[in-house]
Amino acid sequence: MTVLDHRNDPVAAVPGWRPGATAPRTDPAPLLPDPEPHRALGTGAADAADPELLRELYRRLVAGRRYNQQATTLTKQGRLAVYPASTGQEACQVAAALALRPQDWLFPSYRDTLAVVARGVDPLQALTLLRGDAHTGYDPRATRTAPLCTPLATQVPHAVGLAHAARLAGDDTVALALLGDGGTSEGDFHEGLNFAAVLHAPVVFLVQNNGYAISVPLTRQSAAPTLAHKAVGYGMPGRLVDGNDALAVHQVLTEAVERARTGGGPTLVEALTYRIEAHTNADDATRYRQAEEVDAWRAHDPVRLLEDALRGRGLLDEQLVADAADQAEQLAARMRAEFHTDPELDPMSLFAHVYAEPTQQLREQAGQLAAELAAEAEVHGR
Amino acid sequence: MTVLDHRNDPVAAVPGWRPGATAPRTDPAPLLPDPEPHRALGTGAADAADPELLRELYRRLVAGRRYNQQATTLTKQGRLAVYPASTGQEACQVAAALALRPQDWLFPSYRDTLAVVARGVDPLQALTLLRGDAHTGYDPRATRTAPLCTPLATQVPHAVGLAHAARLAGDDTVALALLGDGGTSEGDFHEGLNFAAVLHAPVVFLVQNNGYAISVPLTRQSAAPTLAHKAVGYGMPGRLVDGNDALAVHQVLTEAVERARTGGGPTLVEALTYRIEAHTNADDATRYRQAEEVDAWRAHDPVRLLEDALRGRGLLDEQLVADAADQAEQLAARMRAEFHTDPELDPMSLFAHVYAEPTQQLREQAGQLAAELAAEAEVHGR
Amino acid sequence: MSTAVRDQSGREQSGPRTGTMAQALNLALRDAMRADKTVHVLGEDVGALGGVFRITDGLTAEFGPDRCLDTPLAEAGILGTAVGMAMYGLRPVVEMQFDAFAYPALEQLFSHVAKMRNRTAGKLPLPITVRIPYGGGIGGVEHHSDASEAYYAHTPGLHVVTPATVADAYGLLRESIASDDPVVFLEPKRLYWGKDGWDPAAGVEPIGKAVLRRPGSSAVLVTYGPSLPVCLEAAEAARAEGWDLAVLDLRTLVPFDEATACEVVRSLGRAVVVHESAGFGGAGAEIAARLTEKCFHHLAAPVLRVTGFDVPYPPPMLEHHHLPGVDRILDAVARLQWEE
Amino acid sequence: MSTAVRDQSGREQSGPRTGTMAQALNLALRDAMRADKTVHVLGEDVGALGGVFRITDGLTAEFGPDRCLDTPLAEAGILGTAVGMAMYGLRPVVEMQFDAFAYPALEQLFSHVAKMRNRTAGKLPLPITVRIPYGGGIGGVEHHSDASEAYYAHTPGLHVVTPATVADAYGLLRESIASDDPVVFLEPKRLYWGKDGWDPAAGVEPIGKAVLRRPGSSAVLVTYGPSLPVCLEAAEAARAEGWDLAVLDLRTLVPFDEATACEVVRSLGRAVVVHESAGFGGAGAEIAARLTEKCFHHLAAPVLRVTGFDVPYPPPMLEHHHLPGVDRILDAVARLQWEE
Ligand SMILES: Cc1ncc(C[n+]2csc(CCOP(=O)(O)OP(=O)(O)O)c2C)c(N)n1
Ligand SMILES: Cc1ncc(C[n+]2csc(CCOP(=O)(O)OP(=O)(O)O)c2C)c(N)n1
Ligand SMILES: [Mg+2]
Ligand SMILES: [Mg+2]
Repeated sequence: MTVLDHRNDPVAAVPGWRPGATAPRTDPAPLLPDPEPHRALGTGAADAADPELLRELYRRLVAGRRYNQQATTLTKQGRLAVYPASTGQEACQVAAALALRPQDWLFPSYRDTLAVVARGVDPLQALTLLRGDAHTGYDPRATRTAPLCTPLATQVPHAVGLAHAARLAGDDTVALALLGDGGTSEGDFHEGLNFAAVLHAPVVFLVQNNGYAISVPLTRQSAAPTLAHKAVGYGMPGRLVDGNDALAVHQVLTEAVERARTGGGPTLVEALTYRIEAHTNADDATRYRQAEEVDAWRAHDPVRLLEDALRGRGLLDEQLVADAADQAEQLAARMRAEFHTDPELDPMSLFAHVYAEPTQQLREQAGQLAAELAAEAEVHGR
Repeated sequence: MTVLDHRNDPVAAVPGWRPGATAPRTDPAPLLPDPEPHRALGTGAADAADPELLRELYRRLVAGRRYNQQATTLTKQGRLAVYPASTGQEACQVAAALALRPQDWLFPSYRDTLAVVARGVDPLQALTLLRGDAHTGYDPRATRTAPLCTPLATQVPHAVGLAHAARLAGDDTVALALLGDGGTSEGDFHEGLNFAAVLHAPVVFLVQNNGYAISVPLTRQSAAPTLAHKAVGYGMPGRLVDGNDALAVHQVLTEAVERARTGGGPTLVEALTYRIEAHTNADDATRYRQAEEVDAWRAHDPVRLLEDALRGRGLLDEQLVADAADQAEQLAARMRAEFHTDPELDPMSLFAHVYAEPTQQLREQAGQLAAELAAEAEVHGR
Repeated sequence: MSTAVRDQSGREQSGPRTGTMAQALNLALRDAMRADKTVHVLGEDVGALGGVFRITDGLTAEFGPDRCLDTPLAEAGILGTAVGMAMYGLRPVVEMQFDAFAYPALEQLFSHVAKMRNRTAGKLPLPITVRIPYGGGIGGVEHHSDASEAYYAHTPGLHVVTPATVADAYGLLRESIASDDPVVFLEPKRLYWGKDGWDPAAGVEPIGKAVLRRPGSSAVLVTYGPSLPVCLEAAEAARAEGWDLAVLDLRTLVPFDEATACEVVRSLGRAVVVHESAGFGGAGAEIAARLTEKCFHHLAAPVLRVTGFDVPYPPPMLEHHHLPGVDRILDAVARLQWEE
Repeated sequence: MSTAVRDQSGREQSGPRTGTMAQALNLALRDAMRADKTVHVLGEDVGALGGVFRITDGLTAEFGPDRCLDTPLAEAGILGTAVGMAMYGLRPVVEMQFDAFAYPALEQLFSHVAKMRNRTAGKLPLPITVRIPYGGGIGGVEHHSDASEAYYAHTPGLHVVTPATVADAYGLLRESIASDDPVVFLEPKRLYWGKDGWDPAAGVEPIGKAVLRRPGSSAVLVTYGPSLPVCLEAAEAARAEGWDLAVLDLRTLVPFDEATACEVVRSLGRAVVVHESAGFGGAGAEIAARLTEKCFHHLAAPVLRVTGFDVPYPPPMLEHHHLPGVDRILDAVARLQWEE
């Protein structure tokens, strides 16, 4: 008995490797994405959606936009080492977090601070990596949110392994891995998706295709019809969604999470979106893209799209707008206040978590640093 | 100006990254493999085929089969360190080599000695790796045949890079990379195919899907409908072929090479075949597969399939059979004779090719070994 | 072939026994999996085949394919998947098929496995054991005989363990699997089939302790893994030359047992470090540099190194010229400035 | 921002000039591409962006995207593609974006780039230069400040070069690109923006030669790359303590200039090796072990090492505690047993 022989597992039913058994093992048709991305806002789907979901998406999108702005300002003031803004991608990030249940796990990339915050991590703890005081400022277990991952696509197999382990344990847990369009070119993306399909693991992959990997446009990254078409090569469904349509992203991910949860295996979702800001505050986007392209995407703004839909449903009342703005400003104010001063850091923490028990060599090195610090303190004390 | 902007390049025509420009960039339909593998022998295509091509395929298949047998015997006698036989896969290997022109390059894996020999490398030089006297016994440039590659799928990007360089030079050169079904799981396969598609490089990938990666069956390697379906995720055509049908493999590869040569970009070909022997002489295949499965494939033998087709065309005359058997026996006899004794090796060759110029440290180490050898010789001389 | 040790009636033996290192490793995996159901084995061909070296033989039969998993062929994927499993509370034991085939997984190893505890301030320890058959001497063709312990030993956050005896193979693997930190467990391939008498119940010195395999009064050979038997042989041969050589088996490169190594080096004043991987930047460099730094005034001669040459691993027919052998070790001992 | 050095009227300057290491590297690439049309640059963001450090600035504009290629994001793919290009007669220069992002390419580097000449008995040399910005001190977040020269230096078949001055950046990169062997060219990121006066036409000592940057009579600091300026500063500060320190810049780790290093160590009898990567198994271990082995009886004290701690690279706000600084170097100098 193995989870691999689960009856929903498409690979399990296949007989031995026979000259006759050469036709496709599974039907590719349902795995292929629709040619047009799924959209919900501005369609009948928006009219049918739960008003409270729309309001919640709105509040978080507004707060997310403000968070991005405030963090960018903090880089200019030297209070953050670096910030990769997700301005323009708020719909993906917020919808991703909201599509998960508490027992699920999120595997974010460096650009996904907003998703991490929407998942419930303290907004300031989520920023320690980018502030420069701690690699990971939050307890990943507390909110089932993995550390922000910098080496591209390396979080993909992590999500697969965790989902697989959860399935083995019989737990009702799904993992969601976030990555960018550029990340799909890395070997780890490929290996991770293949493992997911073969293990039939309850995991969902969301590629936020924002058109660029730093300066490299999608057309130099991939020649695929869409990135979602990669799914068929692994034997999982590929889905295409308008990444600036928060409701559409929420729907597609919710469906994928539900499929994973009920033994339907992994899904690859490609969300079409755009990075309005430069790659990070250190980047100069004018070197590689035209202002008119940015403008075209500004006109397809995720916050505006949601506002329009709320207005259409008569949900965008003064109260909501004021509440959302208020929450956003409170968040920004808290960021300004807490990042006003540098944190107190303990240099000896360098040695604290390399191993469960420091080696003799590390104890010696810790002693050396302690002595240096003591000597310094003495000099300054005098 | 860049080769990337070649008018046949599907990615070049795409405008900026726009909210509107979200539909598939290329039509996926022509990239998808036919559900049934291409077959030629036993069909009208065989009747139309050049008789001399069929005869040549036959002679080489017979010789190849004999070569595999003789090499396996040599392992039993301890004359080869190891041999990964391609028995059952001769059609793939021979057809692959014959589909190439002299100016093309072949990138073989460790199992592709036969393709290397069919390409024109001396049959004994092709075996030094497996005999254990030299990593690569032939000059790759002389026959445009890369070294037999052991680290799985690592030869894939090499083939892409060479094809790209040839295209940049304006040369009429195509690269063909061989790999196994298991190799498609490696990150280098993914990265290589993606580069090929983005660079629109003149390269062809032939996956010899023999159903196993050592002991691991295809169903535990991939959940894809077919491995050829992976092509669409890169934006290149995927083709499925009966790998035991030498003519079919030759046709599909010839077409793919021609497409590459004329600026049509890369192709992924999956050939369905079977490894009749164990993974290598050191492996025990009874641990992981059933005799009846092997028998089913023996009944679909590539040599027999070709014989039948030749007979059907009235081409399998005594002369051909005798010539083929004769050539095969001569080859086997040469292998026995030349591998009867151990080769004379120069221990100092250890240091000869680490760098163009040995470093001071290597000269010192070479001196040490020379002194040791001299001392040994003296002891033995006494 | 099953690697379990059986008595004449076919029952699995317990208690003292004679067996190979391969059998001891197999038993360690089996016992670890029996003792702790969070222990999972994954890798290429570890299932029905029992691994190309048969170290995982019978595990799928006993524990099922969910506990001993044949993965797709992708080393980064394997190790990355193990990271996720460990995050969820499992204790994965990964098998890499050969040393050079661990290279595709080096990014996962260096950037995640080694760093995860540190980058999460202790919140996400990764109790992963990465088993890697390493070294040469088995007539393997290229890429099958690399010895890359230096890469691992230089990477903070990893433990690097390498047994040289049958008993250590069992004891150190059990301890590695039980460790809450990632361990790169290097198995000397050419010692897999060496037999020895041992007792699983007897226990061995823990990870981080070097063991003096042979006392001596002239000088010490400091070594580990595949080179231990060679050093013992050299020490035996050295008697004829009038040298009484001690042999120290490090057993683990990280943590390095400086105390034990320094004690013996200080007492004898002469040392030769022996390993088979390339010498330049090899583990021997660290050992020699460290022992020199700590024992300088006790040294009658510089700490010498006998290692593989600084060349890619040679084809099998030439490997014996590359690997440190008895003569090369004795030549180094002879250079320990005995007259002065 | 263009990195070309221009006079007041905007013309590119030739002859002696003042400029940064980034500009010198950019000029080296440009001049190499002008001189030899087989030189091709490839990597992530090397085109329109000019690389995240702007080292390839303007190359696509001058030579076209076929000569300076923005690749998909896949380091093994980049290096593997370069292998194929080199097999066809090109001279690829690969840019890895940051040190830790070269790890995905380690299998291609170790199993192919380093070995191809050897495994084809000289038939397929690979004239590939792999440029890697390395080391810390620039306030980078995790994975952006690794120093992994030890992995490369331990791998036979690779040359490992690391400039520490503006002139060397130009001269050594030109020579690396011209080399018929693969070179791992390590660029100390934190020296990118340091300015110096230099002349491209003047030439520098070749690869494989260490250069004494500062003579001295008390002891020598042996170093390379990012640590050179720190050592020069320490030597300056040491005057106050009464020590006259020499500073030796190795410039290349492989081939290692044993002759020059031994000469200065023998003449002074005291040496400290300084680098920022983790000490255990670091390049300094090899240097210390080798110098000790060759200069033992000239040593008044053991060769000491001052290195980064054996920890994963810390977050930017703590990195100054990790990196070897002037005080830590002087502490080591003080331990060189001056009284005895
Ligand atoms: C293995 C690796 N290589 C290179 C980098 C440097 N890098 C950081 S972000 C980035 C671009 C990623 O693009 P994409 O995946 O599209 O995500 P986006 O930044 O657009 O969200 C690069 C090249 C990295 N972090 N990891
Ligand atoms: C990177 C790497 N990992 C593992 C191996 C060990 N290995 C050699 S052959 C093989 C199976 C390959 O299967 P497949 O690609 O299907 O080719 P086949 O042997 O069937 O021709 C394995 C796992 C290797 N050579 N390289
Ligand atoms: Mg992107
Ligand atoms: Mg196979």
